[in-house]
Parts: sequence; structure tokens; C-alpha cells
Amino acid sequence: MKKILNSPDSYVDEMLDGLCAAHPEFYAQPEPRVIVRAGGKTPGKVGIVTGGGSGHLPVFTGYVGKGLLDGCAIGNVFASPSAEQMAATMRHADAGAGVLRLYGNYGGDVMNFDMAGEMVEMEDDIASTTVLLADDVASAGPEEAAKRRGVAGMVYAFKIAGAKAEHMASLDEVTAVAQKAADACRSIGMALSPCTVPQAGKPTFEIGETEMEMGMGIHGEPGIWRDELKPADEIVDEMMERLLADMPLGQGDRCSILVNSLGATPPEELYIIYRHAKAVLDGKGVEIVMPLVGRYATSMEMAGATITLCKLDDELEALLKAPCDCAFWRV
Amino acid sequence: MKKILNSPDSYVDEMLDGLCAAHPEFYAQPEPRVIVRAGGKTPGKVGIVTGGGSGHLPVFTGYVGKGLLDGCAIGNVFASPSAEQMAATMRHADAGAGVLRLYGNYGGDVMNFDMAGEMVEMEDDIASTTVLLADDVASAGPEEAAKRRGVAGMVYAFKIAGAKAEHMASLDEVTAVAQKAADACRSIGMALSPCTVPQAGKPTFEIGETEMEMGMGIHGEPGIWRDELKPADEIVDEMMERLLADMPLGQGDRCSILVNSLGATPPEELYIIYRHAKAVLDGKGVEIVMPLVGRYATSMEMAGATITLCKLDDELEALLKAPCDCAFWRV
Amino acid sequence: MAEFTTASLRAAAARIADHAEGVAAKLNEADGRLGDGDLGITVSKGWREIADNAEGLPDDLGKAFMECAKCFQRASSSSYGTLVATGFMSAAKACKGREAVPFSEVSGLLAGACEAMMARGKGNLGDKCVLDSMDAMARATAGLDEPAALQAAAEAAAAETVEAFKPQQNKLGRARMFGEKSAGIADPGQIAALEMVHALA
Amino acid sequence: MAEFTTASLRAAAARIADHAEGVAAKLNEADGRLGDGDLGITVSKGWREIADNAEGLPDDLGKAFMECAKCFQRASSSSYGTLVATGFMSAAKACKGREAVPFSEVSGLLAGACEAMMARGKGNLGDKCVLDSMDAMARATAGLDEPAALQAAAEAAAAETVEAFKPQQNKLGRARMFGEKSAGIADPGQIAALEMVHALA
Ligand SMILES: Nc1ncnc2c1ncn2[C@@H]1O[C@H](COP(=O)(O)OP(=O)(O)O)[C@@H](O)[C@H]1O
Ligand SMILES: Nc1ncnc2c1ncn2[C@@H]1O[C@H](COP(=O)(O)OP(=O)(O)O)[C@@H](O)[C@H]1O
Ligand SMILES: [Mg+2]
Ligand SMILES: [Mg+2]
Ligand SMILES: [Mg+2]
Ligand SMILES: [Mg+2]
Repeated sequence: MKKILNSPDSYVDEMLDGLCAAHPEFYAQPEPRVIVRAGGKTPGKVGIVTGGGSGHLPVFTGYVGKGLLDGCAIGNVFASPSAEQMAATMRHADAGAGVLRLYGNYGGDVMNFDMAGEMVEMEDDIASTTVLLADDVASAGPEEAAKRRGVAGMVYAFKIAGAKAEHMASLDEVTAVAQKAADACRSIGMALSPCTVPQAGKPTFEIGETEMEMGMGIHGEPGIWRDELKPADEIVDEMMERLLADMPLGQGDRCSILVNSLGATPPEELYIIYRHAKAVLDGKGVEIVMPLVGRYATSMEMAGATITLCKLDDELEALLKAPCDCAFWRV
Repeated sequence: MKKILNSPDSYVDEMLDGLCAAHPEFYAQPEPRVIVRAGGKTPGKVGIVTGGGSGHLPVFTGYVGKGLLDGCAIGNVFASPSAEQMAATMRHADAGAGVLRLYGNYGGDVMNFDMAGEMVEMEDDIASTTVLLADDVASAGPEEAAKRRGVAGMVYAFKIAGAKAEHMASLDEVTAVAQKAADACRSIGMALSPCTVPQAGKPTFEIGETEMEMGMGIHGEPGIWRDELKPADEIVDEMMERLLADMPLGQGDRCSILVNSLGATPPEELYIIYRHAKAVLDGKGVEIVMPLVGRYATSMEMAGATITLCKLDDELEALLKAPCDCAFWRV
Repeated sequence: MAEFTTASLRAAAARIADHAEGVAAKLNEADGRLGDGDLGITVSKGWREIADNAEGLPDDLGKAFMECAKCFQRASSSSYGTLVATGFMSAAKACKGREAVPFSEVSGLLAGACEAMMARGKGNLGDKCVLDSMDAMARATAGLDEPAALQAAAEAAAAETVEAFKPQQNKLGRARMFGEKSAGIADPGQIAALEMVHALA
Repeated sequence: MAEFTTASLRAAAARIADHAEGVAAKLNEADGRLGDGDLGITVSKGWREIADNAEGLPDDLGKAFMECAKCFQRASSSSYGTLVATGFMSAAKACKGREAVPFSEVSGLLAGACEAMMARGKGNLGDKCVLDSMDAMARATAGLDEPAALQAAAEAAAAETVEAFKPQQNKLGRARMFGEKSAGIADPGQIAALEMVHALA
């Protein structure tokens, strides 16, 4: 296993220690596997919490910060945190105005977060709502869109809901705009090489020396097809085609686009991808607003990339452009 | 070759097109392979230029921006730009107060930049100076320190010199503080896996499935030893020992530390490294100022990490903390 | 009329925990074929946590089941862990305040757990998952009130469920992503259910 | 007294460009052993660029050499490319304003180029690099003024240099990093120098 670590069992806890030690101005860990904003809470502000497996930095933990999230429950690499940890996160994030649970649509996470919601409602009288990200168009057809996995689109939902909450909107309002952002996102990924989950010690999948998989998930979930690696522009054409088939955009539409590395793929190659993705959108007369290119939602050292489109209206655009601040993203 | 690209020959130019298209507020490309600040120049400000091979984003090009660099000449992956391109960059960066050439100590780059300096002095009457980064302690002993390679330490030099120039200091002053920053930096790297230069099409070096190389350079230059991969804390102990042997730090000293990924190594593992590096410095009573953890100077998809220490006095600390803004770093 | 108590629960937990450790590798492998390969760890860790805390289980069966739920969930938060915990919680509600429960209620407890697990995981019968095992066991044990007969009926039903669903496609959880490829592969959660009742033989 | 002109330069460039293409793979390989494996590309691309622009070279040898420098540097900015360009620039200065230069000056031109390349690359004689070849050729050709004799003396000197330095360690450029491992491996830049004179045989 080619990873820099001390022991698979301490990977996540040492990572969180290091994160808080490096950025004490952003992150605090009031109890194990729970990260909240270092500055404490703003009374009356809706709390936004997320949670999920480790191994996706900056997702999920990294996006705790001003104009973004209030708390995050952290599981082992690619594994759900427990309902108890999620409940604890919600208790820390609640500032009297209720809590939005905003996270990716994965079976284990959903069951645990639902259970956590019931726990804090019963025991702590905390009102809470759920918005699930289900943006990966490769993971289910449009007729089963609710079964889709949540991937990089959650970055937009964090940003937009976070900005709304910062404006002291109510839980219903924050929930509504988070849902609107989630509904406006479509993502698709492609992978070139796997990553290694420390506790498993071996690669998440196997793939030939010159193969790529289109539509693969961020934990190595199977995609749509596997074939010889194609030229960048052809890959982008297919990705954009599948995104736009699911959410048509044309003259007069506005969107943001996130070209995201799964980890190993360098920014050089993301810019090659962006160059052509922009050409595709330009060709359709779609206006690009605040494009994002970088490592926003990763799978440790996996090679590959995802493209997310987030269709914007005036409200979403204003919230996307509102200030935010964490160790990984500042607007 | 597992890379997302259209053709090895277009890799760099398409990357630069995408970079400028994604961040038109930061970067402009007035002629091929020359990147300058989008906003134009500030009359009377010293220009700071750098240059070197592609494949190290954010180094070099990414650090063109306010409070940082004014221009960058870009070569093919891991290859020097030509003297002519460097001269062109200097002409674009000159705003009447002269130009500092600030870059890494690599034979080809030095010869070309020297030649470029002579060209613009003769033809354009531009006064210019040179400061070389030679921070890699693994690349030569202290008695031959001037022969050392420049690696991630250049991030500190860019930041500090850039802040000084923004204060409208003279060429001599900017040069002096850049040299002071360069002298205050020590770096060391370790690599787990190679990367692939598009035009070569094969990995830069070979290394066993469970091996690491201590002291390896960012183009795969040989290091100090190669052995079985060790636990993170042991790796950090050895790296810190070698850095501190070259530049002792103790009670009352202040430094910044950069824990940098060479590309594939994920932030999770950088935080595991940071956690222990901080413990080492804490143990010596050294105060850490503005630690940096992330991908600041990379080798595309190489796996591995570097640690840089930058010893600070009041002047360097103030300049390090001064505002800066580019697509990859905002302070 | 035979009844079960917290003592019965303690004995069962010890037997299942031991058996689960023996079949953990096999369950991991089964889960690896249709998912992330952690099911053996989930089941063995969950039951070990209950067995380790068995001495302290209160006599009130409601509280004892609730404690089991917490143990299981704490030990593993993968889907199966949460579902098992949900089943325990449903039993906790049904047995609240009682120190002995007639074995004739087991069928109803299984049906109640199945329903709670459907609500928690938003799954349906026929999706090829542990719910189908729970439902089959609940139906097979209806009207029985003798431990050995209950176990035999439940095990037979669990075994039939694995075989009956094997040719079908998984419609739930990670395995759903495998689509057609999942046909012909036994559902790991159903195998785990079978192993758990088998441990009580 | 034989003299050389821009026409001689054109003829030489064509011969070296052709030969360099043939040995490019071999030079890449030699450079791969002590560096980044691009020397064959550098040398062949550089000379091809000169040969392609040979027709347009001016009769003023100073300007012609300057044009050669620009061609070489444009085609490749790896160390060797910049060093060769530097050598051409030094020749350009020495020949400025002349349309014919006696072959007896070749030795001096080589020495001058060597000096300029030392200044540019901050290398020293004995560092095991192309400078040693230049110096040896300059010394071996001293006093000669006939093309064939010049070529023969230069080639012999270049060949001896490769062999003489092979057992030593490289003290310059990328190869320096290989330390002791570089002893026993011929310096690629010295091999390239030999191939260039050999092309004129
Ligand atoms: N939503 C669900 N409802 C009911 N059963 C489920 C559900 N999701 C998964 N399962 C069952 O759990 C088994 C997998 O459990 P586990 O390995 O813990 O899942 P994961 O590791 O994917 O979280 C499946 O074989 C299936 O029987
Ligand atoms: N500073 C220098 N001074 C003189 N010769 C040098 C210098 N650096 C390299 N060389 C010569 O150039 C050769 C390598 O050239 P090249 O492959 O172009 O270098 P690189 O690819 O490392 O830039 C070496 O074998 C050596 O003979
Ligand atoms: Mg599983
Ligand atoms: Mg799991
Ligand atoms: Mg070379
Ligand atoms: Mg080179």
C-alpha cells in the first residue's frame, strides 16, 4: 500500500488532528470525529451539517467554515459515520434555529442520518430537515433520479445553502434553496486508476494500463462503460453530452461548471478539460458563471475527473458568489 | 500513458488556454508561453518574473497575481522555456522600475534566463537582477549549497518578494528581500511513485511497489536513499532532522512550514505529516507561523511530499502575511 | 408456554458472536462481490460488542434490546449494522417493560423489525436484500411457540430466501449498481441473516 | 590560404543535421543514463532548424553565426541547446563584418566559444562535459589551416576526450546528481560533440 500513514486504524483521527492543528482558525474538534467551526456558533443561525466517509478532502470536513457548513460527522475512509456521531454534530451545530442535514445519497449515510435526526428530535427537541445530493447522472436513469449517488455537486449545495444560512434565513428557506441547488446540479465522472482504502490495504478496483471507465463513482462504483483511454476532447464531449441530455441548457441559460480532479489528475489536465468543456457550452450559447477548476471532491489518490454543471438563476448565482471562507475555498 | 490529454505536443498550450479561459480575472497570455497578470502593470512597480518547465502547477504560472509574480515564461513539461520567451516575459513585466528574475536553480533555466537578461539589457535597457532558489538540502551538501536544486521554497520567495514589490520598493530592495527569503528556506522531498512526461510517454523513474525514495527531486532526480516505505512519523522525523541539521531552529525561533504534495498524495496524508512535523517543532520550542498544507509545487501525478521550513524575522513574517491573490492562493 | 428473557438474549448473543467470527471472511467475500466487502466485519464486530456487554444487559427486555441496538450501531455504521440496530429498536418498543416474552411473539417481533427496517432503509420486499429474509422468517415462524421449532423454521426460510433470490437482480444498496451482473450472485445480507439463525441451531 | 564562408556553413549544417538525425536515438539513450534523455532531440532539432534556414543565411559570417545561434536556441532550450547557441554567438562576435575567414582561425573560434560557454554555464574544464571537448578540439587544431586536417585533429581530440573522462564523475548539470554512479558512463554532451565533428569527415 503506497500511502503515507502510521497505521490504517489511526489514519482518520491523525488526519483530523493535523487538520485542526494546521488551521485552528477554521476547525475545531469538540469530540472525536466531529468537526465544527472554530469560531463557535451564531445564535439564531440555521445550522448546516454534513457527514460521510473520509478520503474525499476537501469534501466533507474541509467545507466547514463561514458561508459554508457548521459541522461535519466523519466516518472511516469511505464508510458512514455512526448515527451517534451525526447526532452529536447536529447538537453542536444547532444554534436555536434548527439544522439542515445536507449530504450525499448513500444508503448507509441516509439510514444513519435519519436515525440521528430522530434521536436529536426526541432527546434534544432540535428541528431538522434533510436535503440529499443525487447529482451523478451515471448512477441511475432520469426515471430513477432519486436513487442517484451524490458526488461533486454537493460543493455547490454547501456553498449556496451556506450563504443563505449566513443571511439568517429560516430553516425552511435554507432547506428550500439547498434543494433548489441540489436539483440544479448534474455530475459525471471518469476514472483512470483506483485508490487504496487504508483499512483494506488494496486498490478499490482494477483497471488496465491504458483503460478508462466512464461514469465511475467516487468509491470505484461501476460506471457506464470501460474502454481504451480516449483523447481529452472526446472524453469531454461524451461527458457533456450525458450531462446536457439530463439537463438541457441553451441560449440564455447560465451555469457554473466544476471541473474536479479525483486526486491524482493534475490541474494541468483539468485545464485541458475545461478548455473543451467551455467550448461546448460556448457553442450552445450558455453563459458560464464562476467556473471552478481544481480538487473539490476527491477519492484520495484516484486518477480521473468529474464535471458538474450547476444551472443558475439570479438567487442561486448571488448565493454562489457570496463570501465564504475555509481552508480549501475562499470566495 | 494514463493522462487526460489530446496530444503530447499540445499539452502545455491547451493547458495555458484553459487556465486563462477559466481565470480571466487573473491570467493573460499576451504571446504564446508567456503569462502575465490580467490587470496590466502598475507603473513604477518592480516586475517579478519566473519561469521553468510545465508540470508543476501551481508553480510556476499559477503564482502570477497580485502580491505575487508579474510574469512567467513557460517551457514544455520539465523543460526550460527559451531565452527568447524569458526575454519577452521580462519586457511585459517591466513597468519602468526593473525586473527581478526569481526562479529555481536548474542548469538550463539559469543559462537561458542569464541570456534573456543580457538580451533585454542590450535591446530594451531593462535593469534586472537574479535570485535563485536552491532550497533542496538533499541535492548537495552545505559546502556546495549554491549547487542545490530549487523546489517548493520558491513559494515563500514568490510570496515575500511579491509583497515587497507591491509596496513599491526599489529593485534593490525587492532583490534583497527575495534573497533573504531564499536563504531562509530549506526543503526536502520524498517520492513514492513517478509521473509521466507527456512527450516521453513513460514514467520518469521506476520504484518498487513498497519502496520510497528519500530526497528525490521534483523531476525524479536521485535522492539520498531508497528503501521500504516507513511509517509516516519516521519519515517526518528523518526529513525534519535533515532540514534542521542544515538550518538549526530552537527556542524563540519562528518559522513557517509548508507540507506539500507532489500531486497524487492526498491532503489526508499531508495532515498526518503536518501533525508530526508540528510536534517536532513544538518539541524544540519553535513557533510556527502561517503553516501551509496542500499542493503548492507539484510534479503532475507524482506521489510523495516535500517539507519546507522558512525561518522568519519580523520583516519576512509581515510580508508573508501580506495580501496576495491568484487562482491558487489567496492571503 | 415457553418464554424468553434477557438470559436467553445473552446466550444467543454469545453463540452468534462466536459463529459470526468464523464466517466473517466468507461474508466479507460475499459482500466484496456486490459491494465493499465489509459485511463480515460489520456482523462479527456488532455481535461481539453485544456479547461483550451481555452481562450488563438489564432484565427489562425493552431496555435490553435497546442496549443491543446501541452496541450494534456503535460497532459498525455500515448499512447492515444500522438495519440490525433498527430491528433491535423495534423489538425494544414491542417488549418495553417486560422481563419475559412468550416465544409465540417471535414471529411478530420479526415482522415488526422487518417493517421498521423497511422504513429506515426505504427498501421493499422483493428488492433482494435482508428484508426478504426477515419477511420469510416472520411468515415461517407464525404460530410457533417452541424455540427449536422456531429456529428450524426460520433457518429453512432464510436458506430458501437466499436460493430463491440468487438469480434475481439486486434493487437496493451498493449491489443495485451492479445491475444485471448481480443476477446469479447471492445477496450478502441474506447470507448473513441465514448465518445468524444457523448459529442458534 | 583556405577560407570558409557562409556557403561552407550551409554545407556543414546539412551534413551535421543529417548525421544527427541518425544518431539521435543513441544520444537520447546516452543522456537517459545520466540525465533526462533529450540530448538526441536537442541536437537533431537544433541542426535541422539551421539546415532548414540555411538558404537565408547572410553572407556576413557574423550575422550568419548569430542566425545559427537563434535557430538552435529556438529549436531547443535544454542546456546543450543554449550552450551551442552561446558558442555560435561567440563566433558571431569574432567574425562580425567578414564574408570569409581563414581556416587558421578555427582553433581560436573554438577556444573563444569554449570560453563563452564556460561563462554561460559556470562550468570548468575537467567537469566532464562538452567544455572539455571544446577545449581539446581547440588545442588539437592550433596551427592547422587545412579543412581535412582540422577535421581529423578535432575528431581525434573529441574521441579521446570521451574516453579520457568516462571513468571520472560528472561535476556539472543533471549528471552531477548521479555522483559516483556517473563514473564509467560516457558524458552525453561529449559524445554529441564527437558526433558533430564526425559528421564532417
Ligand atoms: N436500504 C436497504 N434496505 C434493506 N437492506 C439493505 C439496504 N441496503 C443494504 N441492505 C442489505 O445490506 C447488505 C449489505 O450490507 P453492508 O455491507 O453493511 O452495506 P454497505 O457496506 O454497502 O453499507 C445487502 O446485501 C442487503 O441485504
Ligand atoms: N553548465 C554546463 N556547462 C557545460 N556543459 C554542460 C552544462 N550542463 C550540461 N552540460 C553538457 O550538456 C549535456 C547535457 O545536455 P542536455 O541534455 O541538453 O541537458 P539537460 O537536458 O539536462 O538540460 C551534458 O552531458 C554536458 O556535457
Ligand atoms: Mg458492505
Ligand atoms: Mg460499508
Ligand atoms: Mg538532457
Ligand atoms: Mg533537458
